[in-house]
Amino acid sequence: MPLTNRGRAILSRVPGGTLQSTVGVGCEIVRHEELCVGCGKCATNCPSGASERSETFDVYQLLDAPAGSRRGALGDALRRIMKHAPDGLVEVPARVTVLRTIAYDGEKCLGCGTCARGCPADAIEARPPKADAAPAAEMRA
Amino acid sequence: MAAAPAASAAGRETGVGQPAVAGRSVVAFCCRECAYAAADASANARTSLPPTVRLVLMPCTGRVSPLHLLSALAEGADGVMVAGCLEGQCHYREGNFNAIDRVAFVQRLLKSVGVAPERCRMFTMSAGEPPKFVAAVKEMDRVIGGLPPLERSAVPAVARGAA
Amino acid sequence: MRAGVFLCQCGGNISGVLDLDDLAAHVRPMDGVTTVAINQFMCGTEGHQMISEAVEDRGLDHLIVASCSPRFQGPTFERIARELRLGENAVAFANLREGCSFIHKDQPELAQEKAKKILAGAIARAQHQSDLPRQRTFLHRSAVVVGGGIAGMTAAEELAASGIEVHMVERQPSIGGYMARLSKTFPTEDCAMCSLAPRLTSTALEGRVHVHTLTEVDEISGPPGEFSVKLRHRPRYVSEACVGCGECVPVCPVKLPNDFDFGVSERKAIDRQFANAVPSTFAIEKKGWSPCKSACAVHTSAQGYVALVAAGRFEEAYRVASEPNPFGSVCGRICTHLCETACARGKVDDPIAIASLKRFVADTVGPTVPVQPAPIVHEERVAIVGAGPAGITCARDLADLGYRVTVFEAQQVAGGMLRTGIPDYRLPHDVIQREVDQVLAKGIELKLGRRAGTDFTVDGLLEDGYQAVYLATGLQKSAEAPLPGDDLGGVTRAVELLRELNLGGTPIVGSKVVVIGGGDVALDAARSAIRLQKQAGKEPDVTLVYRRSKVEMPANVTEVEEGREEGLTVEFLVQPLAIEGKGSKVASIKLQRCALGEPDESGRRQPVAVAGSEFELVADTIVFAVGQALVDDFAQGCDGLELEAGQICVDRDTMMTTREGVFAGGDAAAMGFYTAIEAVAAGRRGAASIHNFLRGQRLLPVWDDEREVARPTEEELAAIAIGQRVPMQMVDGLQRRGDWREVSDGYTAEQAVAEAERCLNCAVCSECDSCVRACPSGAIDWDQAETIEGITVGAVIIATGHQEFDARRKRSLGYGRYDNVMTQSQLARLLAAAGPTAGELERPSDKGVPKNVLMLQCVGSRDCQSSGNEHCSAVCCLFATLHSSLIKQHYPDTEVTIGYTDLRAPGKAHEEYYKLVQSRGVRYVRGRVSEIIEEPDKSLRVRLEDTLTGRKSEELFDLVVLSAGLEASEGTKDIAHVAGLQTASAGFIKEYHPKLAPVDTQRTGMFVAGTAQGPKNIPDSIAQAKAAAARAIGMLSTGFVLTPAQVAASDPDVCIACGVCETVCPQGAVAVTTGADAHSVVDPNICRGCGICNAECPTGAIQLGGFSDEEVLAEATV
Amino acid sequence: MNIVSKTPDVPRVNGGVLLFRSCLVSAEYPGSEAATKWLFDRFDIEYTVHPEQTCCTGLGYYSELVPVATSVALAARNACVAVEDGHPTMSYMCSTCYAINKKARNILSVDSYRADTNKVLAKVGREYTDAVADQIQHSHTMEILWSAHESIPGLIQRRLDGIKVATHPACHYCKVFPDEVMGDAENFMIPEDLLEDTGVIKTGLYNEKTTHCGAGFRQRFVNPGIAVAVTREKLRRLAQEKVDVCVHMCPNCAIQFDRHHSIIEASAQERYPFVHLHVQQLLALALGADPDKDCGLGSHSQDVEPLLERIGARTPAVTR
Repeated sequence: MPLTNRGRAILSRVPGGTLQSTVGVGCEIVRHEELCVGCGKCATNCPSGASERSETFDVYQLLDAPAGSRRGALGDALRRIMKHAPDGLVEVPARVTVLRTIAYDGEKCLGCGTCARGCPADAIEARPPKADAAPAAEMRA
Repeated sequence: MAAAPAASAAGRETGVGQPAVAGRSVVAFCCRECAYAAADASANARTSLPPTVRLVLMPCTGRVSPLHLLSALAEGADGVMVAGCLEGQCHYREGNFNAIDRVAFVQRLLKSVGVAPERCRMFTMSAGEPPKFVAAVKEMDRVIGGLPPLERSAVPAVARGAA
Repeated sequence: MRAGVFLCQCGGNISGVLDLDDLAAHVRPMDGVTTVAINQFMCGTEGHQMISEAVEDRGLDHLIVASCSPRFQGPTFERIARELRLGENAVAFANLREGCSFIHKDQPELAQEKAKKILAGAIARAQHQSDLPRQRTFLHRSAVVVGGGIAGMTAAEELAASGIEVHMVERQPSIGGYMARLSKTFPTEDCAMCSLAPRLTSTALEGRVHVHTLTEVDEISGPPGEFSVKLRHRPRYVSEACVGCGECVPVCPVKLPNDFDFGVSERKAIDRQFANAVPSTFAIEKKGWSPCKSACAVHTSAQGYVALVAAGRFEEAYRVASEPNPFGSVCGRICTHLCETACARGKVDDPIAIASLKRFVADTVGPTVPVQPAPIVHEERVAIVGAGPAGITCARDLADLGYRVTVFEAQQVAGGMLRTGIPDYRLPHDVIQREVDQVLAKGIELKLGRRAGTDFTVDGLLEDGYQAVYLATGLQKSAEAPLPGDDLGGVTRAVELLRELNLGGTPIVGSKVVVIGGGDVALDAARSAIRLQKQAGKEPDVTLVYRRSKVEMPANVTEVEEGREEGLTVEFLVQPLAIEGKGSKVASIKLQRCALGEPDESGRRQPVAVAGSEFELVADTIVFAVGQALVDDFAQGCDGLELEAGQICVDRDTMMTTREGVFAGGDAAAMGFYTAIEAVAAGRRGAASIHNFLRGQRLLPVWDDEREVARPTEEELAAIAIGQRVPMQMVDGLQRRGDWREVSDGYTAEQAVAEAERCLNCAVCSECDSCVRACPSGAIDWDQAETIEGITVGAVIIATGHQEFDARRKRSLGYGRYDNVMTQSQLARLLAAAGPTAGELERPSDKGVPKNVLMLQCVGSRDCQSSGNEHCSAVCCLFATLHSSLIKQHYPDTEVTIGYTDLRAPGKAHEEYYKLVQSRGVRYVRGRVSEIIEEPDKSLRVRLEDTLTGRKSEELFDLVVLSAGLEASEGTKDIAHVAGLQTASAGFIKEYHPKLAPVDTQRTGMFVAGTAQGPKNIPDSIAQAKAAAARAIGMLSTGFVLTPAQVAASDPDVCIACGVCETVCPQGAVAVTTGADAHSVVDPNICRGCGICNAECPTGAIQLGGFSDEEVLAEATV
Repeated sequence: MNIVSKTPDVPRVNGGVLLFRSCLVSAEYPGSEAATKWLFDRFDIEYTVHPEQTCCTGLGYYSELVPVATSVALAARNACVAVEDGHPTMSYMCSTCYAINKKARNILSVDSYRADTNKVLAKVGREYTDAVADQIQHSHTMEILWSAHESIPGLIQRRLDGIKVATHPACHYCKVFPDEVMGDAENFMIPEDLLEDTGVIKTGLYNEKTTHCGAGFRQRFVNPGIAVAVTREKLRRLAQEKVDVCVHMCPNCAIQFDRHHSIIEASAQERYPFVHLHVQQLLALALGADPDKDCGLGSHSQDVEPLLERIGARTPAVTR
């Protein structure tokens, strides 16, 4: 399934970005965590609760963030003093709002694309549904 | 890679006025209402302190962000310290609560990348408790003194400020 | 950057440890450093001079000051920078003294290294410092003081003294607040009013203080210095003309508990809270119309005359009752009394017998009222066709308006259906005649036996010079209900039967009568048939047949019961099929049972026949009473008059028929129910319309504009003891069926008063007009309405005060259940010389002087249970001590005991006063009481434990006074919500800083004073009021307000409108706009510059002035 | 003017109830348990009586014979039993069981104490886990009955019109956890509200309503004089209110009143013309239960026959 123009534009800014695709009735949501700035708008806008602010933070999101961004600056600083690659997720205290990973649950996702449209950092891509992939019966299951 | 400091620093007690281990530097983000006031009060009493700690004035510890803490470490500080008001006494009501959570978060970040979390510590004191400020500075000096200097890789300096 | 580095020796404090020349050499080559200078005292005049010259000569744009802590001399150098036009944020500090030389004296070399780092940090910071714009708001030299108590008045006076316009907003009818309700004040025992009265008068006289009473603040918006405040003025219903003479109070019949006296006394609906109230005008509490008034077709002030009856003032009650309705005695007997159905008392037990009370008043007072002919004012002549309730009422009103009126009546007697349709036992004919005569006595000409359409025509009248005609003919014949066999002998119609009976005839009825129908007419026909049978010596045997059920029956339910008592049998859900005859006479009637189906469009459920339920009743007389119909022969002589479905077509607003100048009303042109009271209402509307028509303008309203209906709340209804209506004597059922005398002879005076006292005074003011008539200066003005006023002020001072803890929440102490348990505030009113008992201490149960008084402290205060407050209310110990001292001096042999937890007397001379009162014999017991028990003789059994001696005792007291603590008043909670201020425990407004800013609030320009901020005594409240005023004066005196430099600001292009800043800001200073280019906006007047938002912002769009990320990172990472 | 407040409605409990057997109920007033079961059946509330549920140690603990650790361990074990059996809603017939189990719940919320308790439970192969802590629900039988009170009007067989009823509020229910009381802790009304539909006259708040029954666990045995004096004071207050039945929600109070009623009348030479019943017994009677078989009135010391005659409880009830 060829990438959309928008998908191609996003991928161009992400040298080693990984693609996580999900099967949903609507379009296929692809999240580029490294571009996420942590503002949480996708979580608040999501009608089905598929995206939610989690209680943990994946430190890689700092290291892989684009150079100019705020998380990029954090990543650079961390990269200079780190002894080894981050081991696992970090527990986030209550009052730290922005440095949280968005937990995305493919099962709950309706594929409506609201998160993609609302994402200020263009970190979420909503690919049109794969017409041939799922026969109608299965679609309605 | 053994992240923990080689020699436990417990053995060395830095007495008053004893020359500290040279070469260590700590950046202390102090809130203007309580910590900096306590610092001024202890200085006016001519209490001598190890020179490792350098104060940066902040309106409130609520202003300190993880970017400041990590950038300070990345640019030469062996340790960072946040000193604010006692809980419930914050002049801006809840700035210190934010600082406590952010320092805890930075500690966990450091731990996950093998850096000793004690390099980043939060202290709370009232403007009327200079001894608490003195103790905090001595504690940081003792702990950071016990740790080896923080090695930094040669990646270019951190991008100054936001894009 | 062209920066100057200025190193200060600080008289050796710095230069004694650090080598300044070495530092100077170190920084001179740094990028952006233009000049370096050293001085012994940079903060002194010499230093100031050096800086100015350097800025002048070298064109510097930044100063880097290496001296003492910025918290110490920082402001000095910032002011210098401002004077030298370098703007805001042009100075960077290197703290070489407290930051280096003072604390590293013993390590000069290391100190030198550190000093270089500190200097480098300051220089790096300076590179990133940019000017900070400060918005300038021009100040309105005015303020609003919310709350008119001692604190509010003090603050207002201070503000006015310095030339500031003040708007004082007070929710009560008068200013004075809680202090006006106290007797004496501690510790000096001087009377509260004596110190308050001068302040009241000076506030009233002070030209700059505009007092708005009965007013509340609805909204406060805009920046400090330019607050726009919306005031809601509630109507006082008394105009400025009121001179405060008080003539209105004694005549007002409505009594209710006086909340100014905390319920220990009663007040009237019109009242002034205390003698020297400001303003001195009285105020009426009016909640709109009572349910009875709004339900009545002519909107009689029913609550008005009921209240007057309760006060025993029957003449005035008659005036109120008869003003809208000339047929008081008639309606008192036969009205459908919708007022009683709507009566709120109905939810508690029985509704008030409003109709019977009207009957009592009209019967006793009516006949005694002399009636003179009304003066003729207009030359037009009006003709009225029909002397029924509508026609007579219309005639009366037109006569009062000064018209010459002539009434034409077809029958030989006036009264219409009242006279011919209703039998004597229910409505005696002499009663009707009396009330008609009283109307005719106004000079109205009545022509009997003149039927329109035959003896004269409407056109004829208009030609004879009558300018207007009012058709009030009513429905004079029975409606047709065809039924097989209805032409047999013995079948009659109710209207005609009753007419014959009421015009003196004795219609013949058989020995077995069946009446068909469910209205009042059917019932009257049936009960009259019983009397006719009895009169003819026959055993009464009458059956009423109605096709629906009792609930749908239009007839008055009590009359169905009265009929049954007289032997009437009533069959519900039965409808006639056919009448069987023997020869030409009726023999029996075939009937059928039915059930109720779905409601038709009129909402009434349609009867549906039940198959096979036919049955037969032997009968020799059948009476049809299924409705009335129009006798329309008057229509021939009036061309252009349109009729439709048996009614005259009438325009709803002008009551005019399709023929110019011809009006109509009553049953013939019904607008609502076909009842007597609706006919009277139609008569009034007719008169008003004719007046407007003849005068050519709208002088009188045809329809009243209804006020909002005032109903007691569920809680108030639940608190009323359940009783029942005062019964009215009825002649015994079997005995009364034999004669035509009236079934009951109404209330006696005592019964009427007793029944009237059950009224709940729903609307408080009952619009009974007594005050309007009593007021010498005509100041009562019912047309006042609620108004909204917008004002713009520079500052807001909140002094909305406190309220007493509701002691009912401490159930086991019995307040609100036992008679002799009261609170200190109630005791204050009893001891007050100007109070309800003029200072005499009366025990509520028997008004005697109590021999043994107990006062309990900390009721609702210092209480960790959820039913109390945790805080100490500060004033109760002294309040109780004061009152016990007053009691001991006034009644030496009364024992006073105070049960306390800790006797707190912290103020000046308070401890001495406590010792003095102890010497006066007041017994202090350290112990709290868990339960109070009321003995049958209303004395109070209390188990006391003296925790100091451990002795327990059980004692009887005549009176227990609870020292209930202080909570924020409703006004305080409301203004906190309206002004967006945070509140602390028990609703008190949270001061900005408990120690450093006790009278500021978290919003700039808003200050708080007095008990609105927390429990305190009068001197502290006054001190806070003066402080708040000083703060406001300080702010307003500069003429303009600069927003602070150190506030956050957001860059719309970088901001992604995620709203994180809005959620984390503790001050609520940030808001995210909506729409396509949404971004966050910071209100510089509310932002306090803590920087939490800057730290959380995911893109760094929001930066704190003076501490932006660039500046901080520069200084921290050097 | 007495404050006669009404208890607010609560969501109905339909099942998962473990009827927590009480020592005093089983020993002294088995009828109270029988009536409770009879009512649960009528209200279709699914419940069970679990053989492994053991003593709540209340009597011992409040008489300072049983250390708190023991009580907490047993409470934890009972909780495990209930949750494992799928009946996590405990229905305590005795207020002492109610209070001590809630106290144990609070103690077990502290990790260190829970760890010590779990060490003990490990010996019998049980563990008080977070899951147990979340599911276990401590309710008094009054609360369970009140949750199903809508179905009472439809089941009434014998009207109790004109019978004045007063509540003796159980201290361990109302005073140990006042904020968790269903209704007003200082004026507990569930017993009278449950009986309201049967036509009784409610008494509401009366003098010394919150005074305790005098039992005080060991006071009854250590200072019998004082205990009985307090009971007499309470009997006088109830007599002043002219009640016909004083209803109880705890066997301990029932014992103190029912057993000592006639003794106090004799010693004080005063008449207190009313009887003491458990709320469940009176409610069951109104719904047509048999006085002996379903309510076990035989085990009462007071003569309840006049009351039974008055409400026609001796004639067999018309079955529904």
